Amino acid sequence: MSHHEVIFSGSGGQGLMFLGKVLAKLALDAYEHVTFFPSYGAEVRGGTSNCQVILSATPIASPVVEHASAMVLMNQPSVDRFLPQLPAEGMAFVNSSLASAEGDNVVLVPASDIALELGDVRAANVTIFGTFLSQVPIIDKAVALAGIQAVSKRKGDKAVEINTRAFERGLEFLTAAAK
Amino acid sequence: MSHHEVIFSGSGGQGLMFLGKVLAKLALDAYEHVTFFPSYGAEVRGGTSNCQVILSATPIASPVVEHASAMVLMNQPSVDRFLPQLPAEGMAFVNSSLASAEGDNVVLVPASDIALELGDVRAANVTIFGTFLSQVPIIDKAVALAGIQAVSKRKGDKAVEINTRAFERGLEFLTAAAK
Amino acid sequence: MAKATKNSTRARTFRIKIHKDFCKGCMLCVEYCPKDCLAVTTDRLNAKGMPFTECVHPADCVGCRACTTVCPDAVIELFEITDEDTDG
Amino acid sequence: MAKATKNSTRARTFRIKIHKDFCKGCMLCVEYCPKDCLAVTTDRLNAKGMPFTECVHPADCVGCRACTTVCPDAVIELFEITDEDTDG
Amino acid sequence: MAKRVLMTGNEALGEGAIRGGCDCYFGYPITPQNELTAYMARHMPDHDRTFIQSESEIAAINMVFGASVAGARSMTSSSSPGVSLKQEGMSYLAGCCLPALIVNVMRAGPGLGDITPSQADYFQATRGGGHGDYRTVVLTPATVQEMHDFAAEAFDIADRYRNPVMILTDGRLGQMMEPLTLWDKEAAPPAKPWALTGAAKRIKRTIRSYYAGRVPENNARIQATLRKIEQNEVRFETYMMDDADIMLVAFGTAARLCRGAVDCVRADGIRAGLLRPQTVWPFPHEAIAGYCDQLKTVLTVEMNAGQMVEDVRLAVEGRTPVRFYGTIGGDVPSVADVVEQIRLLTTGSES
Amino acid sequence: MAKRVLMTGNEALGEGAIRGGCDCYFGYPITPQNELTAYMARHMPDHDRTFIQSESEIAAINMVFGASVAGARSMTSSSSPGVSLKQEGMSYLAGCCLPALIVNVMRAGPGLGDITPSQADYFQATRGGGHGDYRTVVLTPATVQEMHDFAAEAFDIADRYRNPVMILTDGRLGQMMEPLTLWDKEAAPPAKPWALTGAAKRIKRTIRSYYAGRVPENNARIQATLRKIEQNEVRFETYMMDDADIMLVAFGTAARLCRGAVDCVRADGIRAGLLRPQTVWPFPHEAIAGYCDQLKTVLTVEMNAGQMVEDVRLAVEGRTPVRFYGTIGGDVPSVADVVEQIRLLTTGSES
Amino acid sequence: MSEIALYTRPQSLEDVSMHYCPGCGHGIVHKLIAELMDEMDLRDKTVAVAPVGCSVIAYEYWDVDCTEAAHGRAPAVATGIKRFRPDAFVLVYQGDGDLASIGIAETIYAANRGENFTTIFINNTIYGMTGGQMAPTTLPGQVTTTSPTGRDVATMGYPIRMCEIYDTLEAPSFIARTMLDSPGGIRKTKTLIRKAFEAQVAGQGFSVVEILSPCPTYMRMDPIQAMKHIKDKVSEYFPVKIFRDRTAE
Amino acid sequence: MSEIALYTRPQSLEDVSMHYCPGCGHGIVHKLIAELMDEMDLRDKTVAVAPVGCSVIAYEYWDVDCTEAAHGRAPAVATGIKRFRPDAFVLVYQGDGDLASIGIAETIYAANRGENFTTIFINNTIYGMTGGQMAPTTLPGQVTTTSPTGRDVATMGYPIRMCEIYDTLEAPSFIARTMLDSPGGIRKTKTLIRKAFEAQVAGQGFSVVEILSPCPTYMRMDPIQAMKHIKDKVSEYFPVKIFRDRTAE
Ligand SMILES: Cc1ncc(C[n+]2csc(CCOP(=O)(O)OP(=O)(O)O)c2C)c(N)n1
Ligand SMILES: Cc1ncc(C[n+]2csc(CCOP(=O)(O)OP(=O)(O)O)c2C)c(N)n1
Ligand code: SF4
Ligand code: SF4
Ligand code: SF4
Ligand code: SF4
Ligand code: SF4
Ligand code: SF4
Ligand SMILES: [Mg+2]
Ligand SMILES: [Mg+2]
Repeated sequence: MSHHEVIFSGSGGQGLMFLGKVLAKLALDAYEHVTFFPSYGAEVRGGTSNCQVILSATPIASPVVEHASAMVLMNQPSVDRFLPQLPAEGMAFVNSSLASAEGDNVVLVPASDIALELGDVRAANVTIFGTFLSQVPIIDKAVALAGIQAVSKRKGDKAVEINTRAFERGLEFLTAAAK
Repeated sequence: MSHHEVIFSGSGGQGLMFLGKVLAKLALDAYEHVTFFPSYGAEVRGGTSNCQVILSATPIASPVVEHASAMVLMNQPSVDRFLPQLPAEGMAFVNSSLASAEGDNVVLVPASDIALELGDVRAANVTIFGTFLSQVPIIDKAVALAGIQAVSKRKGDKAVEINTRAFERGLEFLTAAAK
Repeated sequence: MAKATKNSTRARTFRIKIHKDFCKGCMLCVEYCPKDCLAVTTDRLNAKGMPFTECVHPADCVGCRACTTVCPDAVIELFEITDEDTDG
Repeated sequence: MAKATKNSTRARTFRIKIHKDFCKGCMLCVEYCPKDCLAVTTDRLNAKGMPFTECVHPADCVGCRACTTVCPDAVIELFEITDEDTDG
Repeated sequence: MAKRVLMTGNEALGEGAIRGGCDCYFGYPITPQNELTAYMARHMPDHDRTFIQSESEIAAINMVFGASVAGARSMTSSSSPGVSLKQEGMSYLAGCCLPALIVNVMRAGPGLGDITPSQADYFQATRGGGHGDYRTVVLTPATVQEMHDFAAEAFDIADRYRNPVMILTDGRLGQMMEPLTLWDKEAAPPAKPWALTGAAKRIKRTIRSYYAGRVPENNARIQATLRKIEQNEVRFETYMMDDADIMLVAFGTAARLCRGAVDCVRADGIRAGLLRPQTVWPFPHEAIAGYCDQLKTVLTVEMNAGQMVEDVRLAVEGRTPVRFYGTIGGDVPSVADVVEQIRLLTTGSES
Repeated sequence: MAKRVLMTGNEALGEGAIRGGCDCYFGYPITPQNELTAYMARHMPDHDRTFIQSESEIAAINMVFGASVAGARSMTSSSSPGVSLKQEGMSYLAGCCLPALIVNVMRAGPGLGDITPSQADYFQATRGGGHGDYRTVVLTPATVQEMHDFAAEAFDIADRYRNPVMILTDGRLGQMMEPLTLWDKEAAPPAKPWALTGAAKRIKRTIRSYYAGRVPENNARIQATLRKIEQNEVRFETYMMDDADIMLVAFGTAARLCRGAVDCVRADGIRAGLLRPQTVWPFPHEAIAGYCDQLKTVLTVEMNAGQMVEDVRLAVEGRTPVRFYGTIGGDVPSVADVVEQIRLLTTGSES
Repeated sequence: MSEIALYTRPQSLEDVSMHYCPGCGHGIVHKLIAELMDEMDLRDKTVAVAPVGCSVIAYEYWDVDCTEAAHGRAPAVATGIKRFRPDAFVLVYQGDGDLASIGIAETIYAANRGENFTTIFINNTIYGMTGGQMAPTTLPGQVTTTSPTGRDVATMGYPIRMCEIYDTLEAPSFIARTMLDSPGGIRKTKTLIRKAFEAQVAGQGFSVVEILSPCPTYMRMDPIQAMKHIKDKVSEYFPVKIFRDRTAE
Repeated sequence: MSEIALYTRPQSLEDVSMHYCPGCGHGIVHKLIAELMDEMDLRDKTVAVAPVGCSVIAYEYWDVDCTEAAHGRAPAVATGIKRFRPDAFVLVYQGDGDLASIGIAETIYAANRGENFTTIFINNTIYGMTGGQMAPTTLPGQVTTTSPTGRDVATMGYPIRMCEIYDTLEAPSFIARTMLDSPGGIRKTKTLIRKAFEAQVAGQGFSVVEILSPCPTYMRMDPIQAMKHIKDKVSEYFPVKIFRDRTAE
């Protein structure tokens, strides 16, 4: 498939913009057209924040997702707002540590709990991103990991380490859970 | 004739605006349409100033004189500027105390000298206005005199007296000169 | 109207009322309470999805009004509990 | 360059040059000339149609420069006349 | 006939506004409308009304906004550069649905330009020089009488629709004197159940153009008002149009000249007529369109490089050739100039 | 292909301006263009160029004026209310024949409105929101790449004609990220034999729009320049127009949506195409007129109450029905909305 | 047994949650204003003017008539209101970008004319609403998005002291600077706002209270640090004092 | 026998008649500026900014590069020029309406940033160009077309003292007020303008000289009376002094 529309949503500090930007950036080589669109406006101060990433082989008309292929929803307000718009063929990845959701195409990942366990709750975003990529392989996993490591480096070695483990835990989460 | 276009021009202090306004105001009863148009702009500071009065039975297209019936020119710059535009059927009244001019339809009036003689050089405008009305009777002379007196009253009895005599001297000037 | 007598030597008792859903967990009240009566939740969130203040040591409250004064969201109300009857 | 000697006791002589067509007859130079050297015409006008300053008592001029200083139109120039030769 | 008085256009406008119930005037000096500001300085205090010379045009338009918020009939006046500075404020007035009167006594631009008469702010006036979708009712007087009358009526229009109204004129009309009959109706401002007065005995009121998430709604409300204005407030005058096969379209000063030119060429048998918009927004599109069948040509005459001619073209939609004659930078055509243009058109060789 | 980078439209625009040789940037914060101002604050000093956060939008545009007077490539950016405040300054730039770049990242108006994307400043941008007869070249990017490229090229255009240039865009394009290839030409500003540098070894120069009695001359010079720009600088792009019988006309964000909609309806056999103006002044009147014969309908799509549609009508002059679809107050249509409009038109029942 | 209310939410404050960040000074001052409206019985005759800034929707929080104003122009708007309705109590609320940058002309001129309204001036040394740009009052060295390496006074100028400027004018009746640095500072602030209100009620002309106020978000501190920063750093540059007080006269 | 020139028309003054009214202070200051351009050798590197006011066409009188600026915005224009051409000598000339009313924000901010240019501020207590309206500096009681019964400070405010406002700012290097009340006052004025120019040449930042100046036309006096009025009345309200002088430092 050469067209993907992804929504990342959560509360201000959960690092959703970070995920969206990483995805968009890493997709540059594989996709001719890429858009990243942050939410802004009244929402910025408090409440939820979201960003939307579209990857495509053809020009992208609107950077605002009209038919999501996937959603990463990190808290309850995000689930409430976006899940109803999920098309039948789409998938939603929900941070079950902070939100509940139901549905055939909903994957629950206790991302915050896993991250906390790894030593930094802020790694929840990378965790769920791993699970997301395990199911929606729109970019190469190795590339994704390298990219996350590169960006984490600014925050020090410790961050690189935690994020690496978080990503791997996320990637394996469903297989591990299935076991 | 039911259409008259008159230009009054002179230097700043010579009271030309006064004349134009008096004429326009007094013409209100006799003419359905009246315009008074002052010069303004860069000219205001120093140099000449002029105003233009049109009296007509029909709507007046432009308050700017295109075909002057008469001109009252109080100094040389005014003569230089306007006299060349005087149509053959028009008449010019020139203050010969301060300006020289030639032509069949030019009437020379030593208005400043006459006014000085009467005790106030500022009455030159009223003097030449008298001569003007003697030749171009577009409003009633008695009405004109009464109007001038009414306005002069603000400046005191002395002004009324001088202006009255100036107007009369102006009115009679050509007849007196002819004698 | 009856008043709490200022010079009463008896210990005065107060009640703190918290409009918990207006609280943003800024910690200012906690910081400025001289008696450490207040604490912000670490395990629960309010309807806004934010941690919120609770009065954890109500008995210690001396009614100083530091908390009501400092709170940017007018979350906290303060009452004095008296034995006397008030008329209206 | 030669200079007029300041402490010469000999009376110094000056020349006033007037760019008459720039003058507006404002009278400021007349007012501030301590020696009453200047006067504004009452009977003639310049090219602008305005009365203008003339130096009516040139011999009285002490070169004080009040007139050149006060004139809003830089109408007045002032020269000192010396017996000495100047080189260039 | 009531007694006629002689006044300048600027003063007649001021007196018209006073008689129309102007409660507050705020202005900043600029030629060629200074006589209007000075008139208000002299006469508003007589009526116990507010006159303020503000620190700038921007302050003036925002004082107008404030007075209007409080329920006053309020106005400001300026000329081209000063009106450019008011564009943000005008957009706020429109966005907050506030009535007000803004007078633009146009002069030559762009930039400092000159104080000579011009009509080059037509686009700014009719298309909303400020940001966003709004329009201002734009009245274009051609006589001192209309300067007076339109000023008096402007407040009624503004109040009726809760929308700003502009009088668009120029220094020639502002500074010339003409006789006029003074407005003698009693100003009757409507009740303003939206004005801010202090909320005693009622729930509070808010005046705003910002509504988180509901700005489209506010815009829809404004658009609905504008449609109503388009239906009800188009004003124009025709002259000699019954049998005309060439129609001149012009407003204000240019329209006076055109009327004179029509008289001239009619004497030679040329069947010219004039349509003179008295409002340029809303524009008399339908009236103009209605004449297309009888016409050989439309000649738009403006004191600018060609602005209203776009509205004329939008009205005509290709059914008749539309020609333009204009003067720029503060030049004013003479009647003879317009006559010449008509002659050129009617003899085939065109400008 | 050169390396692609991912940037927001606002930042890409800033980087484009820097690569285009921008010497001086002056701006005042306003959403949704703050990323541009912040980008310039971070990067102009790296290049030893001037960045000033001015005290207001008015100060900013007049600083731009000053830097341009001195020969600099100078720019400012803002959003709708702030651009309204710049109208006087823009008129002065045009009146004094000064090159400059002004960026308007439009948001919803009128008034404070909202920070949501809008195209409702089209009239202001294309008709001269300031006073007097002037026009600004108005570039309307539709991609982040164009945000970048147009900014870089804008200075050349401005310098070539000594006329201000505007980039007219919106918050969606400003805040979205897209890949782009960075401009790698060397900026080559022309000599400016009119700039003020101190008059050493030459006669003095003056920059002015006021010339007592000669403002019409200055206006004529400006008009002549504008005619040249109209001849040389019209830019547009067409998509699927070869066999189209319905033409969509849209710019910027709306044009992207239209392109998506054309793809959708083509799949159903509807022969739709798109003409996307990249300059809205000068406007591609002739190009549009050229398609009239093959068309059944023209559909203009804008994020406003109907502004560019006037230009489309002026181009079409009644030869083809012109329809309009717009959203107001900061609403943005979806591709599906546009598809629906096309369907309605092609099945007969119209919006 | 019964209860005496020592503090309850002010009547003039709407019963909604405010959108400000945790620990924001706007909330504190909104509350103080509402308390004074109640205590001084002003609610019924108040017409307030909201600025453009984080407090743009102040009208959603006070239970009084209120209008929007263009960025910086609140004093001009208030002038229009007060001249037409001299009996109204007119309250102008402005941030430092709004009042001291784009709107400096309007506030100086309203002050100079002695317009009889009260300005509450929230100096948080930052442009909050637009995301943390340099304000006229940003401290030397302070990092903002438009002074990314800290405010450099050599090219960006010094923080503007508005009270000192007002104090050069003849007409204002009450000019004071105060700070939200602690419960004590907040109490003091309320006292000064009360005086400013009283000046207006007594018809004494322009009154203004500048309030050094925390913006934890863009000061890049937690709310507690931000309050301490006000005292330690902000008030060092902006001396807290009563510049003029004609209410006693 | 020969002649020594003690005073000749300055080279930097064009050989044309100026359009000012008889006795206008603009002429005097134009002349002083031209003299200083000659004496300090500034002509070749000067870029001047003309205001909108009676002196709008100052560029026709000085033999230097000069630009127009929108009414009140000369300081912003000068900022743009000087930032791009730091080696130019930038001269800003403004009237009281231009500088202190519509343009008060731009001048305060340029001063506050310490922009390295010099402002010559002609305070003639009136709007000359537009025909004698009230200026921000119009004296209490002074009759103008917009204060027809005299400036009433209760509704129109007090005359604004700009030097006192500049003096609240950190950055300006030289701030002085002087007057054209006599040949002595004119000489003193020239000395102060020279100092302001020197401050710029030395790179010390914003310098400004406010000059109390006669407008005989709208002061409604003859030129001699107008000069005396400056001393007797105008300087009473606007104290003539050097507020700040860092040129010595
Ligand atoms: C004309 C105009 N320019 C700019 C803006 C953008 N803007 C909105 S709020 C603001 C500054 C707010 O700062 P401040 O006044 O200090 O208030 P705070 O948010 O800090 O309380 C700006 C520049 C605008 N809305 N209108
Ligand atoms: C935006 C704008 N507003 C108003 C004017 C009109 N105007 C021209 S000069 C002037 C005031 C001049 O007064 P001042 O600055 O004191 O100079 P003076 O003529 O007294 O020397 C005004 C208001 C203008 N040209 N532009
Ligand atoms: S009133 Fe004082 S003691 Fe009681 S909780 Fe509040 S701050 Fe603590
Ligand atoms: S001060 Fe108020 S908002 Fe902050 S934590 Fe305490 S109760 Fe909550
Ligand atoms: S230099 Fe002095 S003395 Fe000589 S004419 Fe001039 S003012 Fe008079
Ligand atoms: S001061 Fe100058 S302009 Fe005035 S009268 Fe003397 S020479 Fe003439
Ligand atoms: S950004 Fe600052 S001023 Fe704005 S709400 Fe948040 S803390 Fe308050
Ligand atoms: S009006 Fe006044 S300032 Fe203007 S030129 Fe005449 S005297 Fe000078
Ligand atoms: Mg702030
Ligand atoms: Mg002045």
